[in-house]
Amino acid sequence: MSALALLLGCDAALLALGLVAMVVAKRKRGSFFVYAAALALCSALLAGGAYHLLGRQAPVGLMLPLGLPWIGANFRLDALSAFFVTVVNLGAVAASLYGLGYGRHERDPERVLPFFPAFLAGMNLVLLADDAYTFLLSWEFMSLASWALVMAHHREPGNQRAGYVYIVMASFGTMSLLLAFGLLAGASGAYTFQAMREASPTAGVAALALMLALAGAGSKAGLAPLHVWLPLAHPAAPSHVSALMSGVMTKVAVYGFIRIVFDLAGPADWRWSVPVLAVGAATGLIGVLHALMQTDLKRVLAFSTIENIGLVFVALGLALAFKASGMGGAAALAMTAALFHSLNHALFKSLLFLGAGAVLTATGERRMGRLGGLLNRMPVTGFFMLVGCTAISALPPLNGFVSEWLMLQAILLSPQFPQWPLKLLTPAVGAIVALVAALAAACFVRAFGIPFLGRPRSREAEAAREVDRYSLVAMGALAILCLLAGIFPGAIIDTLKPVALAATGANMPMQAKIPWLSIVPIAESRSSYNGLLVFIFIAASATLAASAIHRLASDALRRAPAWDCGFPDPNPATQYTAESFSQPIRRVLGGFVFRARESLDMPAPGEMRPASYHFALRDPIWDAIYLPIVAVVTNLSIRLNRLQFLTIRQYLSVVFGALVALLLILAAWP
Amino acid sequence: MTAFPFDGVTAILALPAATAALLAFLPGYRISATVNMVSAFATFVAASSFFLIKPASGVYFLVDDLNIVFIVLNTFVAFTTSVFSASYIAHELEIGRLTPTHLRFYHAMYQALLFAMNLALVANNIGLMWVAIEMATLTTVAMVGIYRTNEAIEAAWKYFILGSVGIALALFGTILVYMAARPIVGEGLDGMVWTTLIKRVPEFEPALLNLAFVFLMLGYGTKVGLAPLHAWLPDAHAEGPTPISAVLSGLLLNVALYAVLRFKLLLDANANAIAPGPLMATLGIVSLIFAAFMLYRRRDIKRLFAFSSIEHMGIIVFAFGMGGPLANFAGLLHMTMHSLTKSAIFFTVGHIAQAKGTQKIADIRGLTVSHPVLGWSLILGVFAIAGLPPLGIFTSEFLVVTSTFARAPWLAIPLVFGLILAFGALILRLQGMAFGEPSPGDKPTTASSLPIAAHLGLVLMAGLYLPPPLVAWFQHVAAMLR
Amino acid sequence: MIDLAVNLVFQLLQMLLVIGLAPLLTGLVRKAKARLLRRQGPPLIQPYRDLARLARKEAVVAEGASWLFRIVPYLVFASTWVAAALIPTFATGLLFSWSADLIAIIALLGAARFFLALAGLDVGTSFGGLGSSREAMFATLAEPAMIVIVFSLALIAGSTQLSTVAAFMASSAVGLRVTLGMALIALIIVAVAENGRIPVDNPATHLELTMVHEAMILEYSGRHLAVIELASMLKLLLYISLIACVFTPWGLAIADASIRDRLLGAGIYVVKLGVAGLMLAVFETSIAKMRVFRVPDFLGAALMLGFLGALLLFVSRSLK
Amino acid sequence: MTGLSFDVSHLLAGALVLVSFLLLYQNRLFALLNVFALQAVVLSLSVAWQAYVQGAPHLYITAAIALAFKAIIIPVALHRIIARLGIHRDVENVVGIGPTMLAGLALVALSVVVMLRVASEADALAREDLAFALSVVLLGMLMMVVRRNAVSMVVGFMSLENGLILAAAGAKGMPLVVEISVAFSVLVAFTVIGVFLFRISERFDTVDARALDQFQGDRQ
Repeated sequence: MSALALLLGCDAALLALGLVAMVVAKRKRGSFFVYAAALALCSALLAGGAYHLLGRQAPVGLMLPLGLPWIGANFRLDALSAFFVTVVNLGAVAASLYGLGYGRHERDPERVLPFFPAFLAGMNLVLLADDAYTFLLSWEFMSLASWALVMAHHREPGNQRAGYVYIVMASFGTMSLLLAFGLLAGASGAYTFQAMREASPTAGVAALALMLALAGAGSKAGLAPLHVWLPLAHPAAPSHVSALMSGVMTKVAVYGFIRIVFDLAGPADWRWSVPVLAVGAATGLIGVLHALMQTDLKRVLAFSTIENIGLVFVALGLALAFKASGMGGAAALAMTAALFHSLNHALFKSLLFLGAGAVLTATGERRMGRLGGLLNRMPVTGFFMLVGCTAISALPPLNGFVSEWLMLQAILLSPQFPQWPLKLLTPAVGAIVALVAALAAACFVRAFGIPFLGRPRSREAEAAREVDRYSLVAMGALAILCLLAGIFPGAIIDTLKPVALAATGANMPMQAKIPWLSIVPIAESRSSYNGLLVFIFIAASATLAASAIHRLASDALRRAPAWDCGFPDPNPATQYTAESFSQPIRRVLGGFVFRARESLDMPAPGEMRPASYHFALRDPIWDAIYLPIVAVVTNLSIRLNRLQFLTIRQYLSVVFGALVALLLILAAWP
Repeated sequence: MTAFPFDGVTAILALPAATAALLAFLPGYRISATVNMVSAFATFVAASSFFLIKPASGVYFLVDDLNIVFIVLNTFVAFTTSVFSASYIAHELEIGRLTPTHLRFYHAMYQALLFAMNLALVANNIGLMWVAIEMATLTTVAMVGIYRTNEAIEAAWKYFILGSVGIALALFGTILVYMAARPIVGEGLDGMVWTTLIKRVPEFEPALLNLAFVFLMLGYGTKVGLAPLHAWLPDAHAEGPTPISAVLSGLLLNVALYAVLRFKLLLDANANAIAPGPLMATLGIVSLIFAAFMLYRRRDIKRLFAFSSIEHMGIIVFAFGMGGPLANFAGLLHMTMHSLTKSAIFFTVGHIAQAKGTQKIADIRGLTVSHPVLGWSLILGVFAIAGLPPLGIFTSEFLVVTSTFARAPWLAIPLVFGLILAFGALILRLQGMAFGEPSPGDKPTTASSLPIAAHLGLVLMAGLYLPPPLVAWFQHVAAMLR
Repeated sequence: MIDLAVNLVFQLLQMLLVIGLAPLLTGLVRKAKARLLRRQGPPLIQPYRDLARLARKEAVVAEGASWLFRIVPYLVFASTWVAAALIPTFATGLLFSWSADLIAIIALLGAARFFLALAGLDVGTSFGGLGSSREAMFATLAEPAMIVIVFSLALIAGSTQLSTVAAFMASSAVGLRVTLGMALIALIIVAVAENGRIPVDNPATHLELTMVHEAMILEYSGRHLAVIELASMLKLLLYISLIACVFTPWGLAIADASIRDRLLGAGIYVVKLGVAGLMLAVFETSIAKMRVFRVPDFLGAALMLGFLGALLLFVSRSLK
Repeated sequence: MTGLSFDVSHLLAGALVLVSFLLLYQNRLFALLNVFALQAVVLSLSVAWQAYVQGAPHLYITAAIALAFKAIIIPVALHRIIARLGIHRDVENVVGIGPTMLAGLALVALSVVVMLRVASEADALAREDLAFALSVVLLGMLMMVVRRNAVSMVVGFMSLENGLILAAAGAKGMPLVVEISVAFSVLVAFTVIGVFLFRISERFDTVDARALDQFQGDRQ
């Protein structure tokens, strides 16, 4: 039995589990049963994917007599699919494990449990699909299942809107992909991916397919300006589902883009990499700036997802450009960076959302302004969150740094582009990537510092307790993976080799042959990085310094009230808040990005009224694109609606007019 | 040659006709409802027999691969609707919206409508087809107005007038076809027999055919509900009893569509006539986009889905207008799926309206909380109608959009635009109804979820797995439709 | 094998050298500034005494501070030290220099800053938050500027590996370039900002609303403060070394050089540090501190310069 | 077909179009009804002539129906309805008489142009007849569109239907003409009954004067 059959079997079992869950959802141990079963199945899926990827298996295909009857439901497992199956199920295993504990707090289990396994199955099926119909069916099924999960807490304010915006944008994305596949399949309807590969489309078709795939996959991944649904929908779902949506489902979208653009559509002109690069960079910047402005912890994480997706698409755009310019090694490097970052983001974003869920469980709060001091109360969760925040801020020796480092290395190859626009654009993109990374670090200082450090800002935060063991194990596993991926990046790069080879037709240097477990993107004299050594160095020197000082100097410690320049204030409200932390950046960058307006009302000395400070942010993308669309649709529908309240005579006039018009056309017909 | 051979055709015509006569005199609604159901089921069985024994076609009747699809679908939905009707109508009697006399009339008319529709579908004579469709119109007019409220009567009146004008235009088109046929086929009955016409049509005068098609398209298009000829449709759906809404949307529109298709075939076969495809595609797109916009401003749940019917008829007509094996296949599939889905939705909506005591969308909230079965059925139904997988309409929309984009990209853009627009409107309304704090109104309903489950089950199955014989059949018909 | 051992010894030597010299450099700058202001100033070795005094003292930790507060000093110190160890101060191609390139060094400093900013938030005082938030803003502008500078350097030297860059700069292949000048100015601006020197921040101030770095470490005392102070001294040394090795690579011992060359290189390095320290003192005394919200403009200038440098490089290459 | 029979049927068809114009010209309801009765008579003559020419006796039935039903019963019934319901006796125009006549002329021209495109081998009578029938249909519809009163709309509809009967009778050998004319008579009867039953006194649009503007679907 091939790995593919195993994977499909597990997917079918997940779907069946969804049906079972409808029955057992309200039972006492129902939630535990469903998550345990999902955990087992996802572990099997993970094992299957990893086996295929690590074992360098040849692609296998399978056809089931489902779907469109004349082509059947085609499935295929190749390196690219296997990699993403691994990534997806890493997240899925963690989320299921977390669900074992977290699920007990669910008020409406019957609105979560049936859709959770269905969502997992949908994502896995997208990765295995080998024809347009199966792909889109699974794709949209995935959207639907996640929509149902977003709507699980439908009575909370804002969630209905979130679900609505989400599903409409998902529909837009599906339609774009539908058009892309229609283009690639041609008029005769060659919907299998195999037929599309063999069709070798013209450059124009490839370019159009690329743009449609960018819109379609991009809307699911959260590329600006199609990202608006993401920060609404991801936080609305239960936290382990948020982890899946943010950490994993966006990767499925990345997979869709890679599959269409690098595998099916054939080579596009280098010019078409420019929009990908530009959109990616813009997305990264917009995402992280928004993330810095948010005060809801889960929304911060959701916007940060947008940022990371932007970075992935920057790397994908580079891979496209390098590939189109015939620079194989560089293309492989950029592709590896994109894939590596996808993996990393799946790990740390899942970790962070699970952590946010733990905070939510412990305090019932997502607003950072009501949290604080949690590190003392939830030390383990806090530690894992710290690992996640460090990793996502691209700090060595954790994994986030490695993929961004690879990305920058790819960007540094841009002088070799033969095309001037790329030569000039890429360094600018590089600067933006650096800016984004720096802003992300600031963002996560804030996202960790405000809720976990300082003094509790509310009674709920004061009373927080550590969460259950399942949740901690899930977060711990992800944290360890973040560290491992950071200190053994060479192994991962080598694992990605067949994927990058299939996508770009070239390879990075074999990392396993390089001494000391360093990684080398192009050549050792050019650049290299050794995560393990840096990790050991830091650990050793920190230990050395600490022990030296403790041994040779003092190790006495005294607890005392905070000094605070001699003006300690017992009120926790005097602490810096999330809003005040980002105020300098808001003043520097927010003016033109958010049209930020600040107003300060400072009473004159002696006046008794309180001072007040307000600021308002507007999302220019929402204002510039979505509001006009809504306005136009509303306006037109109001105008057209009058047509439904005419008199019968007026309706007859319409019929009469249509008749006369058609007769006139007939009379004028050549 | 027997004009009226005793076989399946006789059965599907005689059964409803006889039942109609019987029901007109049968007191007691319970027994009537049962008779209605049994007869509808028998008709369905008789129609299904066409798959096995295809009756020979004569000058009056014709059973070919095309109309078998329509007949079987029609009789099936008619049967399930009668099951739904039985559980629905009792409640109407309880709350006093209908009297037993009305019910007797209602059941008789129901069967009369089935007779008229079956007649229209099996008619080989284009004149007979016209008569049958007029009859179907009149019976539905009578049923739309059955509640005798001002609104109902106004809706019926509007339907009647617009329908009559449409039917007059269709008649003129029919006469024109005969005029075109007469010099070639000869005078008399032969000039109206479709099977004869289709054989000789390449020799017909193209200008007359063109003119005829304009009239037929507008005439029968009115009954299909294509914008801008649709005005009667929403009110007729909203004000009549819900089973009739289901029948209107699920069946009558199809019958009119069938007539359009028959004449499209004639025109296609004449090389010199204007290709009917572009006109149909244009009307289809216009209907789709227009209905999509209209969906946003609906306050009444039945009107909402009536407009959704206009939208889907637009898609179907567009698909047939595009032609080609893929688009025609998609059109047939879409029509089948739409009939099943839309009638299921109306069944659900009927129960919802009874449970909440209102048809106003704003007063229906939180269904998944207060009535989980109805709420989730509605969600499933709307998802199906909105073209979400893994439900059947997704398959047909997939085929329509992909094949259109490959052949005529500039047409695919408005198509996709309309689809997304309609999707947005439907989901907007759906979310408000299905989620949130439930609105008051918790009357128990004698809901029969069997028809809903049967329809949605079929639709779900079609999205995942289409049986090969069905596919072969549809492909054959699609090839026939060019 | 012996090579390896020699390399290892020199690597360790370099690590000890930087940590040994860092307080001296700070002392030198303070002394020079004092003399420029016609003050006597503390002795050169005063920073060593301060550190020793602080280390011996009892550490006072605010109530409510978490465990993070107590390990941050060591993390900051370790990151900075590792980064400093990776810079070719007096010799290129040291043992560990291949384990990270310039980008990684920047990121290591970023890690140090990240943890310091967290520590600033930990006690929950307004000053700590103020320092963290401003530091975060400066960093968001300094880092891209730094990357653009790296980009220019990588463009010229074909590498981001500092040893390779330094070796290339020391060779005759590199002429005098406008780009290099711009990169130098940009790097100096970034260095000033990163080390919290005037005009961005005043390292000698307390109780002033404009303070940044000092505000973050306000709650630290005793050995913790000592470690953090040492880390910031190291950071100053690191930036000066970085500038020195890239822009004044003269006397740098190239890989596989003899031990004599390396010792000579070390001597020259100390001289370079001294000169740079004096120049810093002169610079700091001759200008005034700027408002916090002028700093973005200051750093933006660095970003622009770095970018312009890269563009000019393209132009000059294409003209060639 | 002889020249004479051709000319006569042509004349009658032309007369029908002329009467249609007369209908458009009327601005009193009773006059309108009288003119309509005239049109029915002309139609009946035309159909009878076709019956005679084609040797199709069943067309006499159609002619008889037209004569009895449309020339006598309906006008009388409508007279009574007008009297009974106290309907305002003026024809309310949406468009003035002048523009209406011009539009009518344009419609006739349009139908002639459309019919002229029919290649010449189709026999001339059918072509001319159809042109006239199409004109009558279009003029009838025009009347429905530009007249506000319920009664004049009914008249317009019936005039439209007269065009259909003319076309059907002119189509030599067409089967089911009688059935169709009967079916249509039923339709017309329903309309008239509807007008009466639902007391559609002035406008076609609302079923009851009291319901005027009260119900508008789900208008918001």
